[in-house]
Amino acid sequence: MRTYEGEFTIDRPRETVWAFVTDPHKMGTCIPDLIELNVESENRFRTLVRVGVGPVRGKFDLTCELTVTEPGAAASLAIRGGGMGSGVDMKAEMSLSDVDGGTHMKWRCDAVVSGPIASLGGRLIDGEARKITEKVFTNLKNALNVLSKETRAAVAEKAASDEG
Amino acid sequence: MFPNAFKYEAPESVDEAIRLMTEYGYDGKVLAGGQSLLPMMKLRIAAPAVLIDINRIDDLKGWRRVDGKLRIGAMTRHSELEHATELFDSFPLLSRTARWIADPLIRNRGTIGGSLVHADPASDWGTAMIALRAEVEARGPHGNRLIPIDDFFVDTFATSLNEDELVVALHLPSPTGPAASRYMKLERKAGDFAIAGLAVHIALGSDGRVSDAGIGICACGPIPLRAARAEKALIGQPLTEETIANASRLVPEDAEPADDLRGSAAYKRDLLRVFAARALREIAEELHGKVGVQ
Amino acid sequence: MALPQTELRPMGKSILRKEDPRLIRGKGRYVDDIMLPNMLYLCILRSPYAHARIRRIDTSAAQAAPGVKLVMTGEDLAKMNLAWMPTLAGDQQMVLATGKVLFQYQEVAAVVAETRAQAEDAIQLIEVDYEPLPAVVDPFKALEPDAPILREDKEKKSNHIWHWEAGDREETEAIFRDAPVVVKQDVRFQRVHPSPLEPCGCVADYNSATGRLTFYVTSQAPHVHRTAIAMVTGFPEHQIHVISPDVGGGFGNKVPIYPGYVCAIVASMKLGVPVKWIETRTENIASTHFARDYHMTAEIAATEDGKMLALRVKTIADHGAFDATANPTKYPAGLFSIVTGSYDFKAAFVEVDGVHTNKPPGGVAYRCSFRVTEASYLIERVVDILARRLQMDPAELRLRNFIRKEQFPYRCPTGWVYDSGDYEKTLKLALERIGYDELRKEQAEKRARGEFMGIGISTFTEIVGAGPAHSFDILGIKMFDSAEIRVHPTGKVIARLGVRHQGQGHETTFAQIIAEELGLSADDVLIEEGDTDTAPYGLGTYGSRSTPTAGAAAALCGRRIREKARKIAAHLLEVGEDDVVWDGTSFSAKGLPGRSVTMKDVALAAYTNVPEGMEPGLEATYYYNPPNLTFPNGAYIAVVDIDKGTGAVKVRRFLAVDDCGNVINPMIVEGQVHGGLTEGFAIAFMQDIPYDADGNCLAPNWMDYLVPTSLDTPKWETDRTVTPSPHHPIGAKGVGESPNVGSPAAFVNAVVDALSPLGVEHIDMPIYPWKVWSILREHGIEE
Amino acid sequence: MKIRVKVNGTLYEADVEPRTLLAYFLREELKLTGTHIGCDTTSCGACTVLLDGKAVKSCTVLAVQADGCEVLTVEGLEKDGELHPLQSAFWEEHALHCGYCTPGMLMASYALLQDNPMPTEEEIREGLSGNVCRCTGYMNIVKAVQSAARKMAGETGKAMGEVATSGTAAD
Repeated sequence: MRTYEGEFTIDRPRETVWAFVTDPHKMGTCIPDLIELNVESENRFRTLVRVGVGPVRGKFDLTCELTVTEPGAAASLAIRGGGMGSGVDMKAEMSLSDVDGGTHMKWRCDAVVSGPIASLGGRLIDGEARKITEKVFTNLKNALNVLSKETRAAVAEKAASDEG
Repeated sequence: MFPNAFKYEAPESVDEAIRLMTEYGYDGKVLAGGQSLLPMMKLRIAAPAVLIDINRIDDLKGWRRVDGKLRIGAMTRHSELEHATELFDSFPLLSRTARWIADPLIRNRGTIGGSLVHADPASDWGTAMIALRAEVEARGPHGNRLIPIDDFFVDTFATSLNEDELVVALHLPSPTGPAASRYMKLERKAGDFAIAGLAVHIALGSDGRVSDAGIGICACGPIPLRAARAEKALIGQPLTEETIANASRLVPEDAEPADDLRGSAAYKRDLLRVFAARALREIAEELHGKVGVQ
Repeated sequence: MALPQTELRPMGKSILRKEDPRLIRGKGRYVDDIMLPNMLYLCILRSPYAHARIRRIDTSAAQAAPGVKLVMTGEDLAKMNLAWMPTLAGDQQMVLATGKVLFQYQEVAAVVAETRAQAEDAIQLIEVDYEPLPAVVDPFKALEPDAPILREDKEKKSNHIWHWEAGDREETEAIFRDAPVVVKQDVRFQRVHPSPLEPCGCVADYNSATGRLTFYVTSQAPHVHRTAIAMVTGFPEHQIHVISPDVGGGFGNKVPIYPGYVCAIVASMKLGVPVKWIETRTENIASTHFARDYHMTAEIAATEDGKMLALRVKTIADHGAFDATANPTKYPAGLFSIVTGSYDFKAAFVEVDGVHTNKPPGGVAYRCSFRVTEASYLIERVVDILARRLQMDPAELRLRNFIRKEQFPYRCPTGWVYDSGDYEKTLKLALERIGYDELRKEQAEKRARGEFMGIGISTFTEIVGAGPAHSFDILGIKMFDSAEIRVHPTGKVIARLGVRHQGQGHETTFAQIIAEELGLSADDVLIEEGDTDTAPYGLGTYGSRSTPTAGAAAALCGRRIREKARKIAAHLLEVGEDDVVWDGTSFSAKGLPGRSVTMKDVALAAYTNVPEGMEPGLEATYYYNPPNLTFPNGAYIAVVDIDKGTGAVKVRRFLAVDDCGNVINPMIVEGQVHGGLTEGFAIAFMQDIPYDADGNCLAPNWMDYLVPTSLDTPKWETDRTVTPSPHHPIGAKGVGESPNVGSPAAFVNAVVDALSPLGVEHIDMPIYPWKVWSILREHGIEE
Repeated sequence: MKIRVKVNGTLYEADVEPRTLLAYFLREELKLTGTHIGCDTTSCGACTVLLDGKAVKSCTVLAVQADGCEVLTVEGLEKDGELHPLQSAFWEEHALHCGYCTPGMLMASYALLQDNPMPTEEEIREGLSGNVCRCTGYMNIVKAVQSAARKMAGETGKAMGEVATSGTAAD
C-alpha cells in the first residue's frame, strides 16, 4: 500500500466544496484522463480512464463509491477496478474545515496497485501513482476555483434537489 | 508471448513517417530499435494500435559534422556509437556510455533516438546527452526545431515532443579544448538499469582550467538530471583534489532519488558523490600532460 | 582434452558427452519444439491480487473471441472434480481458483485457441470481479491469532501447517544450560527460484480412438508425473504415456505437477486434439514452485577453547498458499536435520514450523537435496560467528570440531548415519591450494591500510541419494531407482533408466558405468530416459539422487548381465563357470592362456548359441533400493574485496574442493561444480523474490529476478579429494548440487570476514551493494 | 503481410501477422526450432540469431522487420555436414549441459568472433553478457570460444563469413 496526502485552501464556502465533492457528476470529472463517466447513483459512479505513461497505454475501468462519514465535513471515496490485467484499489479520505475566507481541505489516499503493473513498475510506479492521485485533487481544486458564482449556485440548488 | 495485434506501417522517408504520425495520432507509436517497446508490448502493458516502424528510413542513420557540431541520426544504433573509433577523441563519452547500455545484442538493435524518446529515468543516453549539452532535432508537419536536452525530458516516459513530431537527430557541440569523459554506473547485474549513474564531460581551456563541465545524473529522479551546481563550481577552476572534492559533494544536491529495491535515496546520492570524485580524478589524470593540470 | 568415447574401461575418464552433437546443432527436442497436427494452445489467466474473493467470472467475450475453442474456470473443473489437485506434500492445490485466490499470479481461468496469440488475446477478455482481502505476506504475522485465515478449505482454522522436530530436546537444553559460550543468530534464507532457462510446459495429446493420453512434459520425474496424473484425473495409468523430451534445465523446478498441465490434459480430452501449454518466464517465477524461504534461528553451545557441544535451531518455513514442498513424505522439512553439518556435536535439537502465506506454493529442492542448502548455510554461517566470538581462526575451529575420518560410519545427533568422509584432508588441501596463510597476511596488511578484504570458508556436508525405501517415499512410492539393460546380438546396448537428466550428462556417464561393467566402450551403449512406456519405473532426477540410485542400479544391472554372460562364456570357452575369469574387457579361461571371449562374442552367443536349458537373450532389469544416503562434502574458500565507495563486493578467487566419492567423468563433475557455484553465487549476491505488503511479487521476471551473466560470474577453481561411499556399488556419491549447497556460506562468510573489524557478525543474503554500503557508512567509513 | 527472408541461405516467402516475433516465425513457420525462447523481457539471449550479420535477440524483432534481410540461425552453422569450429569447441570443452542456451551462445559467439577474431577472456565475457546460461557457470563457454578462435585463426580459406551467405536454394 502506498499513502499519499495533501491539503489546500480555497476561497469558497465549505457548503460549496461539500456539494461538489459529494456530487458524482462533479467529482467524476476530476479523475484525470477521463474517457467516460457513468453516474449510477447519487454516491456511485463508474469511469473509464485512459492510463498513459509513455508507451504504457491502456484503459482502466474504475468504480467509485462515495461514503459520507461526517455530513458537511468528511467523506471518503473508494475507487476500485483495473485494467491491463492489473487491479487498483484506492481509498481517499477528505475532510473539510472552515478557515478564514474559505475552506481547507485535507486529503489522504491509500492506494493498492496489484498485478503486472505493480510487479513490473518497481522503478516507476510509486512516482506515477502519486502523480495521478495528486492530479485528482489538483483537478478538484482547479474546478472549484473556476466555478463561477452562478455555477456554484446551480450546484447548491442541484445538491438541494438531490437531497429532496 | 505475443504483442497485441496492431497495424504495421514501415515508412521509407521522414516525411512519410510524420504524415503517418499525424494521421494516427494517439493510436500510433513509433518503433525505433524496439528494445524497450517490444518487451512492454509482449507483456501487454503497452498496446499501440499502430506501429510506425522507422527502421527503413536511411536518412535517420549515421553521423556527420555540421557547423562545428556532430549530428547523430536518431536511428544510429548503440553499438555503432560504441565502436565509432573516429569519435573516440572528440566525443569519448559516446563510446564510454554506449558500452554500459544493456548488453551487446540489445546494443546492436537499440537506437540513440529511440532511447531518448522513451525517456526512461535510467536512460544512459539521456544522462550522457545532458553532460554533452546536446540538442534534439525534432521534425513535425511544420518543420524542424532544436530542443535543448534540458527542455526535452519532461517526466518519466514523457518528453516535450508533440504527438506528431519525430526525433531525427542529436546535435552535439564540439569540445572547445582538450576534453575527457567518464561514464560511471553501478548495476545489480550486468545489463541492468542503473542503481545510479553519472556522465561527466570536461573540457579544459589553454590555461588548464575547466572551460566546460557537463555532468548528467542517471536513475536518480523522474528524468535524467543535470548536476548544475557541480558544473558551475568547476567552471574556471583547475582540477585539484580540492575542486574535485567540492564538486563531488555538490553533485547529489541536484539529484532526486527515491528509495527502491536498488537502494535507498541516501545510498544513491552517495554513489553519485563517489562516482563524481572518481570520474573527475580519472579525467584530471588523463588530461594531465595534454595541458598543464596540477 | 576429453577422450574419445571408443575407449574401453571408460570409468573415471573425461569422455565427450554423447548428448552434445544434437544440442550444438540446434536439433535438441524440447517440449516447445513438439508441434503436432491440429495442435491448439492454452493460455492461463492469472490473479492480479494476492488474496481476493472471486465474486463472478464472465467468460462470454473470451468464448466469442477469434480462434477460441474452449474457456475453462475453476467452476468448470469442479464439475469434473478437478478443481483441486494433490501436491507432493499431501496438501491440495487449486488447479483453477474457485471461491478465492490465494496468491498473485494464481491460475484463475484457461483459454484454448488455435494460436498462442489468440489465446493470449482472449484471456484479456475474461472479466473477473474480485473482492480484495487483506494479504498475509509475513509468515510471523500469519501466525498471530488475529491473522486472516487463508485456507478456508482446511479443517484446521490456522495458517500454521505443521510442526516438525528432530534430535533430543532435553539433552540439548541441558548442555545449553551449562555451556560456557553460546552464540545465537537469526539467519534468513530468502525466497529464490530455480528458474531453469527452459520454462515449464507440456503438450497433452489425447487420442479418443485408442483411449491413450500421450503427455509430453518437461519433467525431471516422468514416472511420478504419470502416477500423479492417474491419481488426479482417475485416468488408467497404463493408458497414460508420459514423454519427457530434452529438458532445458530443471534444478527442482520440474518435479511438481502444475495447474497448467492439468488444464492442458482436460482440454485435450474435451477437444480431442493436442493442446500445448508453455509458460512464460513471468509465470515460471511468479507461480511455479519457489525454493528456500526459511527464517532460521541457530544457537551453538561451546567451550571457551572452541569445542562445539550442542546445536539448537528453530525455523519458520514460509510455504505460501499451498503446502507443495517437494520432500519425501515423512520429512516435511526435508533433510534439514542434517544441520549439524560436518561437526561432531554431542546433541542437537531442530524444530521447523510450516506456515501459509499469500504467496505461490513450494518449496522445491533448488539444486539441492531437500532443504540441505538451508541447513548447510545455517551451520556454516553460525560456526563462523562462533569463531569470531572465540577469536579463533575459522579454519582452526572447524578442524577442531570435524567428525574425524575414523568415526565413520558416524551417527549424528539427529539420527543420520554419515557413510564416509575425510573432512580434515579436504579442508587442508583447500587451505594449501588457496594459500590461506599468505591471504591472511595480505588481509592484515590491507586492514592496516583501511581496506576491506575477506576470506570465507565453508566446509559442508551434503546428504543425497534419497533414499532407503524404509523411510523415503513420495505419495507412498518408495524412493528406489531403476535400470534396464538390453544387450543386442552385435554387442550394442540400449539401457533405460527411471531417472531423467536435464543437463547432467546421463547419456554419457551411465553409458560409462554400463560400458565399464560390460567391458564395452561408452559408444556401444545408448542411454534412454524419460519415456514411461519404455523405461522402468523410477522416481526421477533431483536431490543429486541419479548417481547414488540409478547409477547404482545401472552398475548392478550390468553385473547381473555379466553373471549370465559368464555362464555363456563358460559354455563358449568350454570350461566350468568357476574357471572363467573376467578382466574388465573379456572372459578368459583360467590356466588356458589365449582362450578368451569378449562381451560381444557372448552377446551374439546369447541369441545364437546358449547352453542347453538356458533362456536366450541378454537383458536385465534392476531396481535399486539404497541401503543409506550418501554424504558428499567439500571445503570451499572465497576471497572477496569490498569497494568502499559503492559497497560492491568483488569475488577475487573461489576454490571448491569437493569430495563426491569415486568420479565417473571428471569433465562432467567439474562442469557441474562450475554451474552449482554460479547458482550459489547468484543466491548470495543477487537473487530474491520480494513481495510488497499487498502481496505483489516484485521480481517476477529476469529484469528483477537477477540471473548472473558471464560478466558477473567469478572464475572458479576446483579440486577434489576422493573418499568412496562404502555402500554404493561404484563408490560414487553425487555432486550436482554440492556447489550450490556449500557455496553461499563461503561467500557470506567472506563478506562478513571483510567487515568484521567493524564488529559485523552477520548480513542476510542477497548481499546487495547497498547493504554493505550502509554498514560502512554506519561506521563512518567513506571513500 | 508478405515477407521475403533468406534464412541460412534459403529464401523463404511467407505471409505473417505483423505481431509475429522473428523467433516464433523461425520456430513455428520454418520449423527451425534450434532458436529457443527463455524469457519475456529480452533478458536471456536464448533466441539470438544473426540479422544481416548482427547478433540480435529474435524475440525482440518483428518478423516483418526481417523482410528483405538475411538471417543465420544455429541450424546454418554446420557446413556440408561438418560442424563449425565453435560447435566442435563447445562439445570438446564441455560448454553445455542442458543445451537450451547453446544455440544463442553459439550465435553470439559467432558474431563476437566475426568482429574480434582473437578476443581476450574479458572481451568474451563482455561479448556474451546478453546470453544467460543457468547450467555451466560460463567457464567452459569462455574456454570454448577461445579454443574456436585459435582453431579458426589456424584454418586458412575457411573464413567465417562463408557460412552466412552460402546456399542459394529458393523456396
